[in-house]
Amino acid sequence: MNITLKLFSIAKDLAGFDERQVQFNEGDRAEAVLRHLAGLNPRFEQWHSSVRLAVNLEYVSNNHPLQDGDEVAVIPPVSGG
Amino acid sequence: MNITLKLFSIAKDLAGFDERQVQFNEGDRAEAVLRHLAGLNPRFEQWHSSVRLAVNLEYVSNNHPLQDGDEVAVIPPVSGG
Amino acid sequence: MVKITKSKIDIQQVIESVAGLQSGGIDVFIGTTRNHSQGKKVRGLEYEAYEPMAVNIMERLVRQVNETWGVRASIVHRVGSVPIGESSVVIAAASAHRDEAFKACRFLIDELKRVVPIWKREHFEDGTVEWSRQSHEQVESQ
Amino acid sequence: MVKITKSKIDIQQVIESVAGLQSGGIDVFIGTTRNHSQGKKVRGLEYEAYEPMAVNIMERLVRQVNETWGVRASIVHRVGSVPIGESSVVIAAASAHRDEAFKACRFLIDELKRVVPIWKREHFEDGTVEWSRQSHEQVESQ
Repeated sequence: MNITLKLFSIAKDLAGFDERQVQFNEGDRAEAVLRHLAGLNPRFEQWHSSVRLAVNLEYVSNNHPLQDGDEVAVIPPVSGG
Repeated sequence: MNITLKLFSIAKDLAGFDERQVQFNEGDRAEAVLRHLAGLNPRFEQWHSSVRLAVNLEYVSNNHPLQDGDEVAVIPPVSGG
Repeated sequence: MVKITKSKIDIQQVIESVAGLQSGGIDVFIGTTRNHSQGKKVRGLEYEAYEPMAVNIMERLVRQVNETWGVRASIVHRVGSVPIGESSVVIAAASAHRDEAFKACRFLIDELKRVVPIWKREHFEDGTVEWSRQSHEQVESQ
Repeated sequence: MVKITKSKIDIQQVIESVAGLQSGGIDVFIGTTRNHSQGKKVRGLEYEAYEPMAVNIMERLVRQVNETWGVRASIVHRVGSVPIGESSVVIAAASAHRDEAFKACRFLIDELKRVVPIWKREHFEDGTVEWSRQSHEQVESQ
């Protein structure tokens, strides 16, 4: 499956990019994105508990099933306002 | 005692004036002002319970003792804002 | 800043009077005149104030929110004729933390409506003119 | 009105976007950038947003206060560099009754800080640059 991965804030800094096309396997859940990022930079591990995931602009749980063409965003703790 | 009487809102309309010098007796309390107004227009009676009195820019109770030169204001229910 | 004015209230100016480099949040309350009251259409409004007493009380309220919550606040109330849709009162409260700004702003408008000697007179479209009694109950219960 | 903008926020325009002849009270919250954070002096700030998602959520929040309290609301958030002392966010909530205006405005800023994907990056005077973690605990507790 082809997924568009979007990273923001600290996640973008840790990965070194803000947007990338990534291939995932049929049946992969959203949490596969977190494993993918941990593979890129081990420091992502300490962020797992505070990062939220969004698929196609909506927050999802970590076991949300991914679909081909999804845009998955990694949302570190927000600090707007 | 010479008292400056100031009237506002509905009290001004009922009395027909907004400011007047009035003579009161030594020892008179603030409530004497309400009796004075009821003498001018009996319709003041129905306002006694909702009107507050202020002496020299401060709210006072009805039994506040008046002094020569006081400015006494009759404050109908306020409606600012 | 505490002010009673016959002119249109400059909201930006009231906000700037409390803003500062230390402020994190500013809560602003704007009271606007409505085109209806008691089920009747309102054509125009005017406010009358016992100015020196109103200013004294508003200054005391502003000091009170500063002492209680560390909030810097301003109150500007318009008097005389106020066209429908324009502001009759603007209150601004600035604080490092938004909770205090909201609390102070709410306290100031509630207290203003309860004790500050200002009165509203409504001119209805049917030709009648009435002093508003909106705060009657609150005053009686004091 | 919901908007994310790179320009200075026009507070008056946000207020006017919710005002109407039916409104009695408007509560406005203004978030301003501060010259200190975590005990350190801040030289500058910038905000980054996941714009389409941030706009979606803010529009949903605005609909929610309309359905819950009958309040007409607007949210404008600035992104990019925001000079110290200028507004990063302006929220306006108009209602016939001030209680609802205050409740809605407070709800909107609290929810914005909890769930809207916008991030603040602080440039400190000592040369360090950090993504703010001010909302860390709230997010974890969801």
